[in-house]
Amino acid sequence: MNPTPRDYHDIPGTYVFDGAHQRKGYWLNMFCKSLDLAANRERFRAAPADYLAGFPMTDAQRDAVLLRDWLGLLRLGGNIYYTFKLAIFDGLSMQHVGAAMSGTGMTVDDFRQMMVSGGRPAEGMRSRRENREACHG
Amino acid sequence: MNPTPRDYHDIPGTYVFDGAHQRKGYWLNMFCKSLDLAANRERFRAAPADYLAGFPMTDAQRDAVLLRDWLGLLRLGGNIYYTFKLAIFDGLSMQHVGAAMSGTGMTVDDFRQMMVSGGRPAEGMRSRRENREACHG
Amino acid sequence: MAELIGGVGTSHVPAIGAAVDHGKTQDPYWKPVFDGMQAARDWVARTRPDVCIVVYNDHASCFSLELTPTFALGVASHYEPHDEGYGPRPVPRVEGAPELSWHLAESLILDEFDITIASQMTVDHGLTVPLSVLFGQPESWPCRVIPLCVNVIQYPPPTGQRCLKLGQAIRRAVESFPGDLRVAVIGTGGLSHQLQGERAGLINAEFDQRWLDEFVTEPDKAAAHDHVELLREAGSEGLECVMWLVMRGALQPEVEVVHRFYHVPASNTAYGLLVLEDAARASRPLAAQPA
Amino acid sequence: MAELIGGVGTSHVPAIGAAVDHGKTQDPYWKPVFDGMQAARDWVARTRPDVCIVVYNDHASCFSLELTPTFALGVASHYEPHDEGYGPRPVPRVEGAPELSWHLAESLILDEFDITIASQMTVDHGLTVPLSVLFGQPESWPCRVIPLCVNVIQYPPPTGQRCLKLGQAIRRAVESFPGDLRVAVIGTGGLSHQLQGERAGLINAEFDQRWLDEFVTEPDKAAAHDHVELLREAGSEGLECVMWLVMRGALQPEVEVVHRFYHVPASNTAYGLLVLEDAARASRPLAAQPA
Ligand SMILES: [Fe+3]
Ligand SMILES: [Fe+3]
Repeated sequence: MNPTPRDYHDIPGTYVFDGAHQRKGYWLNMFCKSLDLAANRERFRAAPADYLAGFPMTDAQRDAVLLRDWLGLLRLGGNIYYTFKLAIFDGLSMQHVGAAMSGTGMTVDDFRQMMVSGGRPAEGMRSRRENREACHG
Repeated sequence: MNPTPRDYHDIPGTYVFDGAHQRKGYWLNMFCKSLDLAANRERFRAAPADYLAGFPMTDAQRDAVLLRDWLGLLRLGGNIYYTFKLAIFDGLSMQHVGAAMSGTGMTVDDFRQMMVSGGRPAEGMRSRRENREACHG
Repeated sequence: MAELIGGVGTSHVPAIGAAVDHGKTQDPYWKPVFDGMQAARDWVARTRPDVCIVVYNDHASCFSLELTPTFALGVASHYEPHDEGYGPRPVPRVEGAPELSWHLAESLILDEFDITIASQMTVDHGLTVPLSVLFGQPESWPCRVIPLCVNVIQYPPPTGQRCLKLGQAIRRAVESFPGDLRVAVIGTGGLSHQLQGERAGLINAEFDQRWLDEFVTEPDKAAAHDHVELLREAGSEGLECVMWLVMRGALQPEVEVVHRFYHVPASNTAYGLLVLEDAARASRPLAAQPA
Repeated sequence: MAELIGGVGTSHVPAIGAAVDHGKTQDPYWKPVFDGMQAARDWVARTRPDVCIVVYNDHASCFSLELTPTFALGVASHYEPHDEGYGPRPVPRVEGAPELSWHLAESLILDEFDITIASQMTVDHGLTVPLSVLFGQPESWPCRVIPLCVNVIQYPPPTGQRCLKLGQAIRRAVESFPGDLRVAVIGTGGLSHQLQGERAGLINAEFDQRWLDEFVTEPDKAAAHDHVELLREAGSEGLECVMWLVMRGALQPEVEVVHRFYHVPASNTAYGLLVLEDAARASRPLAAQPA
């Protein structure tokens, strides 16, 4: 499915889990969901690639899992509530993953500090179009 | 739950699968549903009472299962699409069960004949109240 | 833009599926029923829908008491026939239409229908028998299918009015789909029958015929019968005729009856079959329709 | 007749549950948040609801991609806390209110809400954290609970308007229940936050405060923000604030604010808390309410 453009594609750094995204990431997310079971977590820990081979995912998705490419996982159809199960598996917090997804080399401490200081401001993060216009205007 | 009287309780010979009925028959129906799996069918065939003991049903429900009391099963909270799974288990048709539920000693051939002749007429089967009034009126 | 080419109403009696699967369609018992289907088969062969939205109910097959969605819309790429205790029906796998499904799901939810989105589901006789009615026994089904599963087992099912409105919303959604698809809506279930209790075997042909009349010319009236009246007149399982109203809502208020057939009995059920087109479409010269 | 005694809106941040479970509520980071909850705890201790209808979302815990109900209403006698990967939260089992649940399910479906009926489900932090917010760490929860699980993970969630209307229908249903119950509605989730992508950590206090103002005095306006605007302003996970609108719809148009609290951050989230009563009820002398 070639996703038709949607208004929300204009929002920067945001991966809306719509139908197109769900179809793309279905088995990636279902792999993550499978980690709910302790037995599956053990199998995945023992032989990550073998375990992943049991899910009809793309190679890019498998690589993103193995590399813990948190942003890549979203781009490949992941949903944060599912990919976060992989973070829990690794013993990571949501702030850890949040820092990693920021894509700016932020550390988890930077991220925590940003939150305590009022969070990431919406200014400049609302619209790709507006940002472009502001740049070139 | 003491079911509050409903308009449809006035319809004779009809067990509406509402919330009260569903709660009453939950595990009875879930027992029937379990027969979807061949392995469960074998276990039930080998040791019916033992198998039933695995479901938190009432004794009356268990007896109705063992006796194939098709009408009793409905009265005890059964839903026909679930209890019919028990009939399929026995190799019986819906018309077999229909005859048995009629509660008039009808045979399956009587039932088949009734259907070919246009089915059970609605006349006299619409309303307990109307029937009472017709009797006493 | 996708196009709504017409609607079919048909009972989904399992015995009809069994008659097809076991080669009994020409037995004296079944011949009148299958003869009565021919005009619907001709219509669907002539109009060739790309996608059929099949409005049906699951019979304790894929769904169970744990979770009962009022409306579950399939968005999968395919659906396997469910094993209902005799092994799965020997029919082709049902191929889905996920792009249109997701478009429907998104449109309907934003249009205030509280759809359950089903990404993986099996389909039972409620869906596959209507396909057999329309297409016989092909190697593969000649169209893609979107299952719309309606709860009619757990009281209360959605009201007739709600089903009619859902059909109207489906029409809007189909017509806003940016693809060149011919879409039919198949309403299934009914007509009068009761499988359970001392009234098992109930048939009410008079009610059915009156309801079919209303259904064609005064759909609001057909939708206005409340559940108690349907239970009383059409029988506890006949209530499932509300699913036809989704089909009716997807058509325009004025329709042309392409085919109407009614027969008692098909197993324990009054068999009804109706093929409708929008009046505006039906009056077009035949040449304007694909051969 | 059952009575709607008020509504609470609260974020359901998992870290709040963890702070309670691990005895960190007096840590400098958490103290302001828990201090801000006290007035809500006082309110609920004073008004003592028999049943709380908790409007929340499941976070890929009990539900998964196979099946996504827009609105799933629990009708079970109890609900176990779900294991979200750390073991289930050490909180009491949630006791249900099946009679009222079934009454709601039946009323809502006949009122044209396409509810999914859930007879067996587990509940995750979306439901248990709000209970911890209101009740702390009791041996058993002091009220029965009806879970109303809303899809806000799969796009599209129900619209704000639909949620508001559902609340209105819940009010009608509660008030037609023939039992002497005091019922509160708890809307949970939000306020602004985004867990995912390069915008992770987004907070928009200005939007939240304006939305809370509208929520109290102009609920139709609060409900009218479309999904794109909510995604943009409140963040991809902040969109879940639509669930508060179910609570708002269950109250009268005129409400009295018993308590309002807002704090940034609770973990990655702007924490919001609101306690409302119908204006008519709030103006009653205190003596008329149970001590
Ligand atoms: Fe059916
Ligand atoms: Fe949430």
